[in-house]
Amino acid sequence: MKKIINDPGTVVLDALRGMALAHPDLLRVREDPAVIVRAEAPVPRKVAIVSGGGSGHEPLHGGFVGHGMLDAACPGAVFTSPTPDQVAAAVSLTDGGVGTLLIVKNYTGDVLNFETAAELAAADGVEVRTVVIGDDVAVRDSLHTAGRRGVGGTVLLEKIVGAAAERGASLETCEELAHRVLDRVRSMGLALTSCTVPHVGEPTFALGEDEMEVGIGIHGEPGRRRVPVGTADDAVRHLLDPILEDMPLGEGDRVLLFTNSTGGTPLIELYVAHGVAERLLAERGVRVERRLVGPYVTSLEMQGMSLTLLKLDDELVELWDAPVSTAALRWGI
Amino acid sequence: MKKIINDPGTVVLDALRGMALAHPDLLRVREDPAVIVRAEAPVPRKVAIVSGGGSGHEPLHGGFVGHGMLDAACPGAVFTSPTPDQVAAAVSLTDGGVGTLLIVKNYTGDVLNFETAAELAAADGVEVRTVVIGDDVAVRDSLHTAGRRGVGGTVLLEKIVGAAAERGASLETCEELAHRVLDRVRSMGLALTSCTVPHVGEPTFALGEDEMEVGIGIHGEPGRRRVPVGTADDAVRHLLDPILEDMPLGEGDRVLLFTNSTGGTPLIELYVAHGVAERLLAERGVRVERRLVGPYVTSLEMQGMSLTLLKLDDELVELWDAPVSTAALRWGI
Amino acid sequence: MGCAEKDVADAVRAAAGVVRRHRDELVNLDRPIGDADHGENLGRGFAAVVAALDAGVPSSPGGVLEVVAKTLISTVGGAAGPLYGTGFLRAARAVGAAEELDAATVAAALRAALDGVVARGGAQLGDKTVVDALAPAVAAAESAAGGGADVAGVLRAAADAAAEGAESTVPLVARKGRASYLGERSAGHLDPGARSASLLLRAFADHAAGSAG
Amino acid sequence: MGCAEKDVADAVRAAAGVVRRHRDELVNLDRPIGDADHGENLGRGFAAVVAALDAGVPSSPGGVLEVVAKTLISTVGGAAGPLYGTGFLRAARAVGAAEELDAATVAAALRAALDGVVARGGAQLGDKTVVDALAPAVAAAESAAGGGADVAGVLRAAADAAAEGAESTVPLVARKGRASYLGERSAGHLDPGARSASLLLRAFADHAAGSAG
Ligand SMILES: Nc1ncnc2c1ncn2[C@@H]1O[C@H](COP(=O)(O)OP(=O)(O)O)[C@@H](O)[C@H]1O
Ligand SMILES: Nc1ncnc2c1ncn2[C@@H]1O[C@H](COP(=O)(O)OP(=O)(O)O)[C@@H](O)[C@H]1O
Ligand SMILES: [Mg+2]
Ligand SMILES: [Mg+2]
Ligand SMILES: [Mg+2]
Ligand SMILES: [Mg+2]
Repeated sequence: MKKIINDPGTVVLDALRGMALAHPDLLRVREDPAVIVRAEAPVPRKVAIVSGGGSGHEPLHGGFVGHGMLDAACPGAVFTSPTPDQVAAAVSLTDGGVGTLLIVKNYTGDVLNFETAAELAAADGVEVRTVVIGDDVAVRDSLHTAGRRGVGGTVLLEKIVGAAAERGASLETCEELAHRVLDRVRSMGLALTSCTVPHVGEPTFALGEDEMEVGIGIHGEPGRRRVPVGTADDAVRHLLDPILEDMPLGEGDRVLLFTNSTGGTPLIELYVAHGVAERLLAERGVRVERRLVGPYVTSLEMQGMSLTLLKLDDELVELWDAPVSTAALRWGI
Repeated sequence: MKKIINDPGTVVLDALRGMALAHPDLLRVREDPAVIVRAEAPVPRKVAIVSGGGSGHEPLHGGFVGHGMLDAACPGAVFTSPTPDQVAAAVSLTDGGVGTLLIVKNYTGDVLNFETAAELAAADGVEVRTVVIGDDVAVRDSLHTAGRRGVGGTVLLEKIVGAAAERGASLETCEELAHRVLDRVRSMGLALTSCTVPHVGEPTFALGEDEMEVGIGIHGEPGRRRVPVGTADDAVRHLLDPILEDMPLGEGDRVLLFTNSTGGTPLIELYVAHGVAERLLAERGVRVERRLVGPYVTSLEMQGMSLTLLKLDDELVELWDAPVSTAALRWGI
Repeated sequence: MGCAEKDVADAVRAAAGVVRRHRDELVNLDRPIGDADHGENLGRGFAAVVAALDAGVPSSPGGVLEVVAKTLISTVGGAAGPLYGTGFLRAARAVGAAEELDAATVAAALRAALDGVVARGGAQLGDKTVVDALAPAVAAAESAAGGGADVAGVLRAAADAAAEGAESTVPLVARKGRASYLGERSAGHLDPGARSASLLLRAFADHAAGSAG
Repeated sequence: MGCAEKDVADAVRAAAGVVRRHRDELVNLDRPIGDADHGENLGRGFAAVVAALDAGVPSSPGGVLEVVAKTLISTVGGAAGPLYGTGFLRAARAVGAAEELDAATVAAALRAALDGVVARGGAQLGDKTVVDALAPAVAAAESAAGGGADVAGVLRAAADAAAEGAESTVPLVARKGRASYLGERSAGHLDPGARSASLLLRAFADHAAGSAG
């Protein structure tokens, strides 16, 4: 295993300390339990937006803590959901008196730990609502299974709901808005290589020299199928087709296109893929009105990419464009 | 070779098209010869700042085109300096009537091609000055060799000189400022893995499972030596020690610390390394006043990192903090 | 054999040792159908449990189980943290203030733990989860206790049934947890959570047998 | 043999074929002591040169050399683009408006090319660059021309000397270009630029010999 770390047992804490040093203007880090908190938290009379999940997906979520997005992020161990203590601490550190929205990606561990935390917070008198994101079309949606995973749509939801909260939207409004985003966002990813979890020390999965895994999860969970590595056009179609099957889009529909690197795929390839995706959408008459291109939801050093499409309307565009100032997303401020 | 591309022969052009689609508010792309131009160029009565170099280092340089930084970037083939035609086109597309500063990384190819371009531009009546960056302490500085390579310091120089130009500084002032930055900036990098150039299809170099290359160049040029992969503390010392040997810093010195990923190293590791570097500098009494942490000067998917230190003074801090709006760096605007 | 707080604490320490020794096995079981962390998660949690018990053993068996529960909840994360945490918490409540555990109380504690896991996670028998080890274990424990077995006997019956239950997950298609994303491709693999449940019960049974002998 | 614009253009096309066939070799020479692109760069450039000649052959040998120069400058990039570009440009100027090239003119053109490369790149003999192939080639060409050789003979002498000069770069420590970053570690490798210079001269010589025969 080749990694720039001191110890697999302390990698998350070491990274958090580095992060705190890197962004003193934006955030503070509490160590035990570990929480990344917006520098000016708690913001009085603002709905607090709290998210979290396993580490190893940076900049998700800590890189989105700041003005116009998250009030706190709870980093679990690598690829492991945070504990209820972390979430409860985040809630109490950011409570502005008008309630807290918990943003949870739909994984059994995340759901259960946030659920416990919500019970603790409610007992402390904070009004807490929870929204669970499941935007990964690689997983068949069903009541009898764990349901769809939360992936790239998380970033868009956090940005949009964060903007609304910053403007003073109520907890109910934030919650409704989150569900509106959920209804309109779909993602799918693929991997060219595995990642190596520090505490494991070996690649999570093995792929042949000419294979890629389509429908990969952000923790290296196997996807829908393995296919030969083809062109960028092929790769983009493998992602776009199932998204559009699940959420048909056509002539005149307005979208935000989020072309995400899972970490190891360099920007030059990501721009190639983004160009292909824009072209394929344009061919269907879909209007790409906003874009996000970069490594925002990563799986350590995994090479691969994901596409996320969010169906836009005027309100969503305005909230997307609203000022944001975080380590990973910053504009208008 | 596992890459999300359509064709090694068109990868740069395909990426440029994707980039143009991704950032319509910031930049435009000219295709033949290839130039990335600031959306509002030419900006009248502003010194134009033009840079460029081989592709494969994204976001360098195209990601720094925009308000407060570059007016144009000339992307060569992967790891190959651009041609004089590209640079000449960039100069003429961005000429605001008060001269152009060419920012060139010190590689024989870059220097020669920009030199030819400068001759062409001068013949066209544009006043052109050239600054050549050599900040890589891995290479012994000597008049009898090609001299030090330009690496991470490039980003800091482009930001600072770009800010001055945006405020209306004259060509002379921009040039002087660039030399002042050059005097005060040093870098060094290491690689854990090789990168694979698309038109080659195989890794540029081979490293043993437990080896890293210290003093690596940004095109995968071999470095000073190979050493066993150790801890993050070891890695950071391998970079920091030679920098501080070349540019001694101590009690009370103010610096900008730039912790850069060469592409494949994920943010979680980069933050670990950044924390280590801040700690080691603090132990010497050096005051880290500004930071930049992320993949800004990459070598395709190479895993590795570099450190850059810039000695700050009040003017440099102010110019660093000045508003910038580009694909890769954005604040204050 | 007595089964006071010290005995329960020792059994938990023994279980922590087993988790440590099987860390890599549990990680590797979690690799093909999960995210390669189950052994790391439980290892971290039980190390913290041992540290908590080192700091002081509560004054009742129920108190020990509660410390285990709360420590697992606050250190494991993932799916296993809340599930095992809830299981131990319900077991602690079932045991109440009893100063020693007898066979019937142990069986009741196991039943409460299972109910807690099901309440929290919503898995049914055959979903390829810890429940597939725990449910048969509880049934076996209850019938052993009903048949007059002692604590060691109850735990042995539970451990034997859990081992068989864990093995039964191999052909199953997962319907809960991370493995469910694989659909049909989850078949052919032992469920890591079922395996860890069976390991824990075996550790308790072995410890009880050792103390009894 | 005549050496009019068509002959020069054909020689250049032949050289382009050689560059294409040796692309991977030149890339691989550039890998251990450079950045693995020399063959790709020259390949791209000479493909563009062929396209330019396909679009129309200029009306003099010097005109052909000028097209080669400008096309290489605007399509190759890297160190090789300006260096070879300058070389061909100076050769074009040395040839002037001549309608046919004779042995003396060819030797003079080679000398001018070398001077241009040195003026642009500042390399001296022994710095492990194209100059180590070109300089002996020019000397050999001049003495062959002085001794009464024809164009084919001059080019053969140049190509032979260039091949030897290229080989001589193997033990050298690079002092110019990218390989210089390696210091001592650059020794033991053939310089890619010296190799490509020798390949180009061999291609011209072979073509001249073929036309002559
Ligand atoms: N809903 C559920 N009910 C019961 N057990 C579950 C459920 N979901 C997952 N599990 C168990 O949890 C185990 C995985 O635990 P672990 O790897 O620690 O968590 P994660 O899946 O979050 O990485 C699975 O093998 C399974 O036995
Ligand atoms: N200053 C110089 N003078 C003469 N030749 C040089 C000089 N620098 C480099 N070269 C030649 O250029 C060759 C490398 O060309 P190429 O790989 O195309 O460019 P780059 O080094 O920019 O990638 C070297 O092998 C060497 O022969
Ligand atoms: Mg997990
Ligand atoms: Mg090159
Ligand atoms: Mg797991
Ligand atoms: Mg080269």
